[in-house]
Amino acid sequence: MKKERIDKKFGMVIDLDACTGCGSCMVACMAENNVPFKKDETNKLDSITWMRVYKLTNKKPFPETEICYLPRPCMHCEGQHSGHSPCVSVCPATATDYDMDTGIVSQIYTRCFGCRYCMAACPYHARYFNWWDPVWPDGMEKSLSPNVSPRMRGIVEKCSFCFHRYQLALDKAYVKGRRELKEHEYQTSCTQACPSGAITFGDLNNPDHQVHRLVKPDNRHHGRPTAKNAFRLLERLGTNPKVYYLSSKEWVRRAGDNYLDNEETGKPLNLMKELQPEPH
Amino acid sequence: MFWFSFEWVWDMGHIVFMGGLWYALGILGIGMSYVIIKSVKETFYEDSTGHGDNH
Amino acid sequence: MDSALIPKGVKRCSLPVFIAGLTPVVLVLLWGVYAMLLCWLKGLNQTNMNDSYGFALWIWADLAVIAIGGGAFFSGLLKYIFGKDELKNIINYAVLIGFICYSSALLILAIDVGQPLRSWFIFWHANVHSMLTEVAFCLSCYFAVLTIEYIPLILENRKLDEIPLIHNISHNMHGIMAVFAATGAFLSCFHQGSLGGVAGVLYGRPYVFREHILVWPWTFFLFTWSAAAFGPCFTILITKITEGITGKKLVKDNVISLLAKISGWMIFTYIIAKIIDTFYWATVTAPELGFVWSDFFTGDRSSVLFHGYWLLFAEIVLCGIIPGLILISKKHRENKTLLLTAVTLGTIGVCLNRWTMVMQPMAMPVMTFDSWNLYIPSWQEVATTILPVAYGIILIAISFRYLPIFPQEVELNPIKE
Amino acid sequence: MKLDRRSFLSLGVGASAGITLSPIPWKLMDDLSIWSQNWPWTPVPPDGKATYENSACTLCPGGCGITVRKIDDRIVKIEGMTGHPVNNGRICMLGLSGPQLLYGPTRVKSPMKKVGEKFKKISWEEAISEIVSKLDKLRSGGKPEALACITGTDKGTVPELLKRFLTAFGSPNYLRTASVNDSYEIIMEQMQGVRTIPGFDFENADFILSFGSGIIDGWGSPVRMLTVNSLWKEKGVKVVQIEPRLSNSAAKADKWIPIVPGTEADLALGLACVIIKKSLYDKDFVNRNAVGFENLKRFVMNKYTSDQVEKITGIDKSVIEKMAVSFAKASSPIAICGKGQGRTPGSINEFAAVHALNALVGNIDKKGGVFATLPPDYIRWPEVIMDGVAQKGLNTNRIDGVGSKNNPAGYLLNRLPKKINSSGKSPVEVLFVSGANPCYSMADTHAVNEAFDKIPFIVSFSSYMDETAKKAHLILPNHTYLERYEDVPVSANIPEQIVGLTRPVVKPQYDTMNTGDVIIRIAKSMGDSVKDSFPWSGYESCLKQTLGGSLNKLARKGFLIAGNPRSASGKFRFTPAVINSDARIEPEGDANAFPLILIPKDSMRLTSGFIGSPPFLVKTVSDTVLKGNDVCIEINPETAKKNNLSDGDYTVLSTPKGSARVKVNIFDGIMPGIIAIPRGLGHTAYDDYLAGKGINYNSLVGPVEDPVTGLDVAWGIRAKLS
Repeated sequence: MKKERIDKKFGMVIDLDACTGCGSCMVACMAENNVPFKKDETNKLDSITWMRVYKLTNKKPFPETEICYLPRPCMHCEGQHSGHSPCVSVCPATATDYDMDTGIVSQIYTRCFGCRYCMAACPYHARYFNWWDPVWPDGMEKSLSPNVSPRMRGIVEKCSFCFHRYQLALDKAYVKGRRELKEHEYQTSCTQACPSGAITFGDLNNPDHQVHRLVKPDNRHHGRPTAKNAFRLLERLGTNPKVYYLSSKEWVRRAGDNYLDNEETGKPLNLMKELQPEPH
Repeated sequence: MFWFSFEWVWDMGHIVFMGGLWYALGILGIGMSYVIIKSVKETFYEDSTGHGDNH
Repeated sequence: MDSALIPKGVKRCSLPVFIAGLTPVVLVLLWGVYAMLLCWLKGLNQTNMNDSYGFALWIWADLAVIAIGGGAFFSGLLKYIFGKDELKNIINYAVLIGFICYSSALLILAIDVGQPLRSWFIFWHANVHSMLTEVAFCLSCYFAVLTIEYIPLILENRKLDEIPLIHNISHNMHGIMAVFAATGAFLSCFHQGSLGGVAGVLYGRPYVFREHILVWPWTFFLFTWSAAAFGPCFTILITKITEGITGKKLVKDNVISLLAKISGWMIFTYIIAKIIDTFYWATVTAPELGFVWSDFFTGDRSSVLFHGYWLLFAEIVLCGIIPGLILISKKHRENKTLLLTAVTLGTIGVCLNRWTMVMQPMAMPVMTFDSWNLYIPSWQEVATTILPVAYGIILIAISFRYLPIFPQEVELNPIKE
Repeated sequence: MKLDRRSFLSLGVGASAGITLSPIPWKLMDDLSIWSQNWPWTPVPPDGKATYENSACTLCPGGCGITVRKIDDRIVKIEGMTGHPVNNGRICMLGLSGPQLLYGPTRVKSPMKKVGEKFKKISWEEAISEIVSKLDKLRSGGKPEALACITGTDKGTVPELLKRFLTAFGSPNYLRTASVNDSYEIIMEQMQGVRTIPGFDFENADFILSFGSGIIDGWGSPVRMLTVNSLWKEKGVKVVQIEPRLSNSAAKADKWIPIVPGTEADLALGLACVIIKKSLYDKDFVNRNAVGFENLKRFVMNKYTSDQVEKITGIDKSVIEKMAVSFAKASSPIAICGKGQGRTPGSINEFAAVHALNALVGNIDKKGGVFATLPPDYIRWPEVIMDGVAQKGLNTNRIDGVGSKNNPAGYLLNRLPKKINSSGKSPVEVLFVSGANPCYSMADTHAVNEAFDKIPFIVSFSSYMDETAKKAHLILPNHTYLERYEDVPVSANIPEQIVGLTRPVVKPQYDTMNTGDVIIRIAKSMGDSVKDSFPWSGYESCLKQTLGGSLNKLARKGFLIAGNPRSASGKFRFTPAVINSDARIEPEGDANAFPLILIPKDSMRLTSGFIGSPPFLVKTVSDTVLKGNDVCIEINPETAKKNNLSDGDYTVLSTPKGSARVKVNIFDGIMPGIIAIPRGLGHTAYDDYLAGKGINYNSLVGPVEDPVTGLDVAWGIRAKLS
């Protein structure tokens, strides 16, 4: 019933064993995408961080305590059928869209009128509202990139997988007479900056790409990872995200989703049901 | 909303949904137009005592 | 002073008393308007909403006023479609209340969106898969219907009615009102439902996500049902309050009783459906998503206070089953105190339901490493939420003074010379 | 009357209908939304030609190469330089925030002179003649030693120019801010006979034993360490982190071993004891390349058996033995120390004990081991010309006491505040401060500021209005690293000798001047022999002559691996005088009055040195570190319970040096009895994005001198919560 898509499906794999929580990805993202900043950013509930690094702990007492950092960009969910992302499906004004060619969830700033329904829909808190006018200190607007337009007050913004970089890379390739990009030609700003090399980015549908090799997504089952230690956040909600995580620690993988006490990590009952072979 | 905006697709969703909207707007528009035209006609072009007053 | 404008055969207080009485309400209104302007000019940083609480007090207020405004469509449906003719004696007031509720909802929405100047994009660039689009379409169309239903009332003002054209217009509008009312009932069913759908389709939010029937989640039907059930409660409540303030009987008991009876049965059946829904959600939907029921109600210290089990009890038992049982019993609904208790509880109940459907999913973490959030609205949010109340009081007061809202008033309150 | 009303109404209805049906409202609606999409107060960055230029980052000693993305003449992004030996395309958040420093509000935009309490803009000519007249007075008064200079680094042409200026002028009082490298230099000299910073070949090591070094929290060259950390994960290299707190480095290590702080040296000696007892040491190395092994053996066997060390460090005996065995059995194990980012020097015992471990396993001067890497040696200038005044001045005692009592330390800036505060009149009359912010970064901020207040004339060369610049009487702002040429010798524990070059990627944004140029201009304006030591026309010509042929290569590639990368050292000495367990460094304060211990915590998300955290960095700081303007302290639930505190409570943290209101963050990953506070907050200078946020750790801690080196080696202080 489901037809194999041959389109590109850009995705990200983040190795949580390698991630050190240094935060380079956050700033790389802010610098690349003209993300504004305020004088007080300690209220993390109104602090725009397209890429946010969460700190997870195993909740055990000293000295068994463990920490794991988890960078959270936009998951660019595909949903259960193409483009039925939690956010895209609810946006009343088509201001956020699922690009069938790349799998990237876009945000059209000039069309968004700030109803915030998409934010209510997103369980990852990947969407941010511009509660304030973006203000740069005098002179600092010189550091703004022309490739991403600064957002006005009153609208929602989020990670775009640096879509402008994809366009720039495509332009360059076209000039050289190529229609296809090489893996390294389109990389997000966070991937490029990560000092630990914890982030890998590429086309999940391309078996030659590192991201595909790392998680071996099963496209017949909404891209579920089949590689060992690979998992996605809130897999069982059916959001079908394109950001995958790797961790050798069981508690970290378990923290990636909600489980009933009797369920085994990585094997929630409802998804196991779905994986049963179809009768016909 | 209109077939010329780019997100428009001729699928069931759009036809049913937009059909519903235009249908409702149509009823309201036609209904009100009918009332106004009728009233203007009755007031200015007919004998205003011609209709039965119910209050 | 304004006696020429006052309907024939009724007695109203003097204009200075009327103005004096309204002054405090006007002051509250101005406070709300000031807050509204702040939100428009300075942006939504005036609120205490945040990226977790993107939907908050205003969206609740929207859902709540539309639910309690449901009396208009439901009594319209009963009168025009099901032929409950007695209801003509209360339908004007139901329409007025509906009009106030819906215009308030639109106003709140206009404050709530980040870019009100672009809000028409919801029509222009409509995404037909979004429940909010459905809400916007039905809401604005139904508001147009309510306006059409309210206009003849205005036109029936003694002075306006003297103008032949206006007289004819109002007369002709009455003539085809059934068509409008039917359209309105159809629209209202859908948007009440789609408001429920707004929450129910959020498959990333296990607290509100519900299984679907066709394209609609359960909440779609529950919302329509509950609006029809509790809307009349609010209509009765406001009527009783109006009677209390004016010191006059305005609607005959049989009319109220009929509406109360219908409301009672609607509540009773609704609450059964709601209990089944809650049970299914708790035992099937939530576990499939990895949650046990208690996850939804037991957060940290402060969240339990705001989002604990007590909400569920209050909504279903205290403000659902109890008013339902009172209203379906003839004996009890004809007891004035019990009737008032029931309609008050019912009104609170539906507001509580909307509260949990808006606030709880925002407060509750979905990612395991996220935490519960607590939100306290800013004064600007509170003021702009009270603004419609003040506006409603003013509009009711003016309408009551100058328009023949209650057809039975003259009969029930003969003026002794 | 009736007619009037009718026509009036008709007119009204007609007009409304007309307007509604006309295009006006629709056009207006459209225009308003277009306006809302183009609000004039939301900036629109102008487009232009995109270019990339390679340069070097100087924001920390890490020595990364950067590629700067420009649109016309604006810097819009800084990325890591692909192919650079230190960071190969990768970059940390501070490096990424460079444009915020360049264009930010903290820049000093022209030379400034303090008039009363305020700064007044002056011209470069006025500024230089002002300094020259002050300096002339010192020389003519016969006390050139009253000029002192503080720099952030003593490597590279600009610090060398300053040093040269002081020498020609006649002052021995050239000082440098301290860091972990001071301790390492001394240890390398005493144990390996080479005064240099060790280069660790982490890339090829297979076991890492870190005594509290923030491997991934900014220690050494931060980006290299982060890269190496991933390499270790890939290769299965074991990392053991020993510290009282679950830092990121501890969290990412294979094993975290909490230790009673201050007992690291004891643990290292205990490990040595196990290794020697079990005969796991490298006999070949010990016999052929080392001396003093027997002394060490006797010393540790006597006092540092596992049982004894367990009692001191609080680490289980079996853990100690297992750790020692794993370390010794690895083929290229490296032990490192220097707590956190290595902002402060450490106890010389600890460094000696830890470094002895490297030698015990024979991992010296070989692949995957420790190299005595000499700093690149390319600065060969003609002899300084000194007149009589200079000769006399140079013969005076150094203000920090270095050189007098056989003191191994290079610089003891930590002694300056006390020296000044204890004298009636400040012995320093003119102070140059370049690339350093001592008023913020030195322990006991209060005493430091008091001392600086006593100095009659302070000249700051800072590009930014930092705490020290604010105290200065004259600010001669340097170009930022994105606006100037400067050589960047890298000395961050990297085995290779690497030199980078910053270049003017953009033209100077303000009326600033390269500090090298300023020094040369001052020298040339001095009326006497001083100017003869500066034969260059300006800084760029000085740099050209210094680098000679390598300049072209440097300019082309952005970096240079200079000459023979690894210099062999002499015989390893196991028993330098510095191993002496009685000299354990205790934290200041009375244990009864202050039952807890306060330690700093370093993070990649805050800077604590010369450069203040730019807005992007502060933005990423967690709300469990900073909330509003309140700093959060980390304590164990047990500590919280004892002090009757819950998470999020406010309390007062007091130490013998000061007290502050803090917010409580309960964290399981910290030893009971320990309080951790972030370093890098509590600035009083810089912009609104940084100033006034949190508490400066240095204001709560006082210096504790190492009895051998005299360096400030305080790793914490006693504290209490109330």
